[in-house]
Amino acid sequence: MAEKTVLGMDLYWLNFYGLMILTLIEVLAVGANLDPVAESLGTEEKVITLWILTIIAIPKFIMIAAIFMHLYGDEDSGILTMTALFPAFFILIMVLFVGLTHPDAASSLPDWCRPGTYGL
Amino acid sequence: MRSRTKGAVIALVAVTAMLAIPSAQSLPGGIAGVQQAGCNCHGAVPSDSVVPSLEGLPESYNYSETYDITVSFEGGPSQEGNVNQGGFHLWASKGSLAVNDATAQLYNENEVGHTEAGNDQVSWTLTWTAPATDTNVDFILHVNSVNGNADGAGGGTSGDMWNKLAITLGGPVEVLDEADPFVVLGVLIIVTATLLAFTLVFVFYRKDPEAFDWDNFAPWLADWLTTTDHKKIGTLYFIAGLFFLGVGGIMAMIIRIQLAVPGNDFLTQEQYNQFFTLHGTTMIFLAAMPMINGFANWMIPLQLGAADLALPRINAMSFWLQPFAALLIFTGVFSGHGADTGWTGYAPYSVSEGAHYGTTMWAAGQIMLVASSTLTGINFLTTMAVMRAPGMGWMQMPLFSWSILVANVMLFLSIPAFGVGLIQVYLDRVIGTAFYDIAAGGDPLLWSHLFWYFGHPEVYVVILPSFGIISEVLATSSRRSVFGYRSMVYALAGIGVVAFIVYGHHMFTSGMSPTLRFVTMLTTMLVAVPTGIKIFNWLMTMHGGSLVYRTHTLWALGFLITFTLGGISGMFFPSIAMDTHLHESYFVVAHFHYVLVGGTVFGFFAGIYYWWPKATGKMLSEKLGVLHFLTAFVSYNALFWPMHRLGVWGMTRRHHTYFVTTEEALGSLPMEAAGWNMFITVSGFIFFFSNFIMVFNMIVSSVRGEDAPDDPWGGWSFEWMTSSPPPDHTLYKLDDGSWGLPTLKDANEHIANEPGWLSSWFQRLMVEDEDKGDKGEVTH
Amino acid sequence: MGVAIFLFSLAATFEWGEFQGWGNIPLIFVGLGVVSFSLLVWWRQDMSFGMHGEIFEPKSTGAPFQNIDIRKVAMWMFLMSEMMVFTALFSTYMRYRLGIPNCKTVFHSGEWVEGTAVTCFEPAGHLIASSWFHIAPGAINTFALIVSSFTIVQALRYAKKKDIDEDVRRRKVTRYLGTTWFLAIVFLTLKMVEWFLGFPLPEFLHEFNHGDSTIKSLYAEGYLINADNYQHHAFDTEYIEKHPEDYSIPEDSALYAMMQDGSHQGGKMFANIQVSATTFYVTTGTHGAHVLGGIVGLTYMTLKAARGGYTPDNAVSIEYFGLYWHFVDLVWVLVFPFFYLY
Amino acid sequence: MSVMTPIFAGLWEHYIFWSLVVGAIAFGWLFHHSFWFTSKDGESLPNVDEIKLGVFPKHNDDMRLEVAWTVLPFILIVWLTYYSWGPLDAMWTSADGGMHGSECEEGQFSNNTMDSSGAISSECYHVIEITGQQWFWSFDCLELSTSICDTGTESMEVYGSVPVLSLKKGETYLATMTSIDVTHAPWFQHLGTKEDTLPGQQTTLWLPISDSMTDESMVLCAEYCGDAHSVMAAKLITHN
Repeated sequence: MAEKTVLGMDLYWLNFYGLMILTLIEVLAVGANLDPVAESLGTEEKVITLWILTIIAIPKFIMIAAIFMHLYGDEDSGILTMTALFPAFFILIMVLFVGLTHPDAASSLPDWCRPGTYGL
Repeated sequence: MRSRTKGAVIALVAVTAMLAIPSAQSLPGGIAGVQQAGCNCHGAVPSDSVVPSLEGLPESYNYSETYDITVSFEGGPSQEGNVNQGGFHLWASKGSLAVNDATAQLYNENEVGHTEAGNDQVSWTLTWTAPATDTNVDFILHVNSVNGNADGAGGGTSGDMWNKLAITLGGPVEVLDEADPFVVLGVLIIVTATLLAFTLVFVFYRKDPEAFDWDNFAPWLADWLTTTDHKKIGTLYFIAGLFFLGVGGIMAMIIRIQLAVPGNDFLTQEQYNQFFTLHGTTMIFLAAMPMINGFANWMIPLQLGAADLALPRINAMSFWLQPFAALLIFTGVFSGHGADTGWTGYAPYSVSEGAHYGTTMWAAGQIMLVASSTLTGINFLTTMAVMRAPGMGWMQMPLFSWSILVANVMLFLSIPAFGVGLIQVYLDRVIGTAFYDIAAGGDPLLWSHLFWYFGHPEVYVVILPSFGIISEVLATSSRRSVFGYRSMVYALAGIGVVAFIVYGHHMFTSGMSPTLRFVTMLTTMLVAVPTGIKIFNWLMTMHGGSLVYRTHTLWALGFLITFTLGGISGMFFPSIAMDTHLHESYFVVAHFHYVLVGGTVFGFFAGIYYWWPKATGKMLSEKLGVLHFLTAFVSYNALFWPMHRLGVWGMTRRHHTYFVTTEEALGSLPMEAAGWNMFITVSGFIFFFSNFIMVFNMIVSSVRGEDAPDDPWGGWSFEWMTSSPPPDHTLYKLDDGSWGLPTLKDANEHIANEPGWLSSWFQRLMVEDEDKGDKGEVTH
Repeated sequence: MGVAIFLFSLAATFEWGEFQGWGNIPLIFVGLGVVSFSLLVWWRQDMSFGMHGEIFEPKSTGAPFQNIDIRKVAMWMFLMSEMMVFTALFSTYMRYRLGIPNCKTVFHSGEWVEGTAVTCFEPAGHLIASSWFHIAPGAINTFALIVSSFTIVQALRYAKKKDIDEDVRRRKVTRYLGTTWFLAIVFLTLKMVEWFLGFPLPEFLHEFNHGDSTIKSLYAEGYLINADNYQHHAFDTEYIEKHPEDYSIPEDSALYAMMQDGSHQGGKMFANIQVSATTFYVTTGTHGAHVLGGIVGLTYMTLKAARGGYTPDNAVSIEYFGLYWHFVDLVWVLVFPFFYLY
Repeated sequence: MSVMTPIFAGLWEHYIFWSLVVGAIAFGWLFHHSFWFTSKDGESLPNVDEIKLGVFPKHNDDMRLEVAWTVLPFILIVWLTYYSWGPLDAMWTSADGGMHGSECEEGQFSNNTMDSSGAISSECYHVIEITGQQWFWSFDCLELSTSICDTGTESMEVYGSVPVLSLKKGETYLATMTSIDVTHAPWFQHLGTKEDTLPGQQTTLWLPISDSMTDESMVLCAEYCGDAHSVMAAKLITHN
């Protein structure tokens, strides 16, 4: 499994460079002044950075999990991905029930996602 | 051998040291410092050349009589002419002191000391009025004789001497000191511990009477302490579990004494809080969970046909984390500062100064339990996932293994939430982080969320193994295979999943956001369905079978009755309207004791009677077993059923006392509640002592019981194939008489050795098909 | 074997046992000493397994995990429960971040008066993402972890390579494991620098850092667990007037209007940010603890590799450690953006 | 049964009825089977499913039956949820425009009425404040006239000096509650309602006092709050 090569370069080197570049983008996104972009989209800079960070974090997550942790393409990776994903359901419950239910969480989240109060 | 005994000695020293540190640390300066604030500032050591005396006190006082008493002393460096000769400080535990001249001053009703003016004399006069009730009064007098070098040499106190005098005065009627409940608890625990040690030595003696001396006791003991064999660890878990079941039982009895009569003062409020906290924690974490691990450690490798658990050394470690965790949880109890936050330990109180110091230890101890449970969870899941006997697909595992599997999945996915919550409370209390600091915006609901996210799966983890045991016991004793094996497995999995989305019903009235309450109301309604399926399946198993009445069958039927009652009484809570009325009342206490004691403990008793012959090779006596069942079952129902009524009347949980409405005074409960409470206390004691019949039965059977055959009850699963007790390295008698790991044959002709439904689904989903070729289709 | 386990379990509990409150620090070190002693005892036997080639790697027999090493399944089970630990920490962070109003919004809303502390949520990102140099330690840490993930994979690859001779493999594996170990140490030191020490700036970069010569650490900035009257020059109206290029009060904010019509006399806003500091330190601290755990494992493996312990058929233990190490890196991939940058 | 407001009494009866039904089925079935299918000691034990050691026993299941006792309890549960929806709505009406209207102006009375099922509706409601503190309650009638809401203390020989809240029958009150140190929860025993008071947050509780309300009832603390948690009581007096 360690001898696979993709696009001529060795898979691990490629993955390594990919991750480095993505992290660099993240740092740049935060450092750079994004006000002009924010005006164009009508929200302030913080929300933009949040979206950029999440968009970049997801591929990094997948790249590490799939390639470095052999969750893809090996003969035993099928079932191991299942085990890795098994707690996803429980994590989702924890995040929904505990993370987002602060009584006076006046947040911009759409109402369907954040449980409201009965005008109590 | 030398190094091993040295290791054991060091370990003993370490353990005793650990024992000493907490109690020394959490006994804040001793009780003496508070009442006897005598000014022993003159010189460190009381010297007997100063003789204090207290005249004017009668042999025994009569009610609210006033007495003139004179305090005086002789000896020591004081002489007539000095600027000041001496001082005194008198403390009286009851009654009220009074001063009749300027030479003495009154700090408060029971403390008097000398004044500036009265500093240059050797005797002072005061009056004391006796209390109006029968009690023992303690007087503690401090006197110091001063050499008068007030000029400041050594702060004016060098060379002075002081002494102390203590007198106890009884009232007209002799009053016994009421027993301090902690002393009662301590004595009882030490008695049970010595009993345990005695049985340990006795068992060693019985093993081989000639070799009964120290140098083969040490290796035998060391072998037990350092074993990694799943059977020995199972037995260790059992001993720990039963011991703490006894300790938790003792606490329950003391609580019941306190609640027997309205307005009782056997336990003060603070002590009661500690008792119900530790009763809850001990019973769930130190009695039920180890017993589950005991059953699982013993039976899973045997039932799966595996030699031992996947990670034996981690198995040993996760056991040894528990007794030391128990040590930590109990720190501070005997010095009156144990944890008093309830087993749930709600946030703002558990991190406030009001909570006792013991709460930190309670949290630290439970973090260790979290670690131990996670390790056990990993161990069992890996064993079941990878080490099953050939031919045993997922759908061919005995139901007990399935129940342990689902229980452990739930346990080790939910317990980190509890661990994180505990670490937060621990850090808040120790280094002042502000997780639950209200002023800094900390949110108390975060703790209840984290706790109950773990709490509810935890109570299912405690009940599921009993489901497994009952499925095994009922099937074997009615000579039938379990009805609806597949629906039982799906019901187990159903409970496993639903348990996580249902925990909100513990917080219906706790200010949680209403939408969440509504969602958990619907899901809690759902949780009754899988449990209902299981009960109906058990009943159907008995259909057409031929029930053989052994003790374990009696216990299984007892389980069915009490658990169904508990389940039905549990149905009252999902609807928020009902729960607002019943929350935190004794109705809740009745429900969970029905499900916990009636369900889990009855299931464990059934399991003990069922697997005892396999584990020890000796049969238990049926007569004693039936006697134990009858007394326990009757007293159990008499104990917990009236609690439903008390709950509806409005008796609140965690109140150290209650008051009934009499003609003249309005109380919170109707008149009959007092009668019912006394009835509950009496039946509680009967239930407590009925369990000793089982202990006696165990001892008798291991000494004189007749040998047990390999398969006394005619069960089918693998554990009945080995000899009882199974050989050290678990080996199975194969049908050709040789020993080795068994392969499971399957009576259901159509799914013989092809992947079960679940695994074929996995294969189709995950791995490309090019090399899989034929895949047997599953026909029903 | 028995003694090792007994010591190990006693040590683990002793170390836990010593975990009591009010910092009796010396006892904790005694506990840790005993733990490391027992780990050594345990490893010494483990070494013996590897040395004379006896393979102790039972394969799994039951479906669906056909022939996957038992301990790999165990490792994945362990990672599942670790995921839950970090989910719990993230949920706490999310709950408080959404629940408590953000300090900047409170400042701009003008509902504060100088002198009385306002409870608000001050994300660490506000401090760290404010200037390039503050981000530097965090960014280097991320690079360090990614590189260490990469080197551990390389180490595994060479350990498994059949066709190279014994000595080349030993050197290569030791070198790669050594670099991973070194990078982990770098990670922890940089974290300490970021938390407590701060670092001096070389001469030519001064003017980028509006003049002052050192980058203050979070400690110096006052971002502490018990900071209940925390000031930041972004919440100080005089400072903003004097340095318009750094901070500005947005025109459409209520504070701006109140400053204009004089109904708010400005000044310094005191903020009680204990909760935000606690969630930040505890989450990153737990992650740091996991890295520390990794370092303990790494030291053993590097020593074993140095003595040529890894042959192709017992290289799987590197793979298991690799799984754990990638998991720790994975968590950092989530922690870094949401705690440091946002 | 203890004194319960009609809403809960109705719901309670309904739940008791259904639990008796389910109980009868389950126990009837259990006792019948445990006596009917016992093995007569003498005869050899019939092995209906040919259980052999070490062989996974034959499946003994019947899909129709299993589906039956999954669907039937589900229907019962849906019915119970639906049935308890009514009282829940009565308890959780929203503060503006719900069954209790909106806040009463000066001198306006809510004179609530109770319908057949026990749900109380009123024209308007009065707002009062309850604050929980470590081990005593404090009620605050804000600026309501003393005829509608009055507070005081009374020494009960059992609980010592106890705060008293006297409310008017036929009036509906919305209690806005908070706590100063730890969580408490007033449990109005004869109203059968309780709600936690959380430090740092405000929770609300409806107190619809019907005309048939008992004159004197106790208020206990229903959320563990430390040492004197059991003595932290108050008295509710309703006068007309």
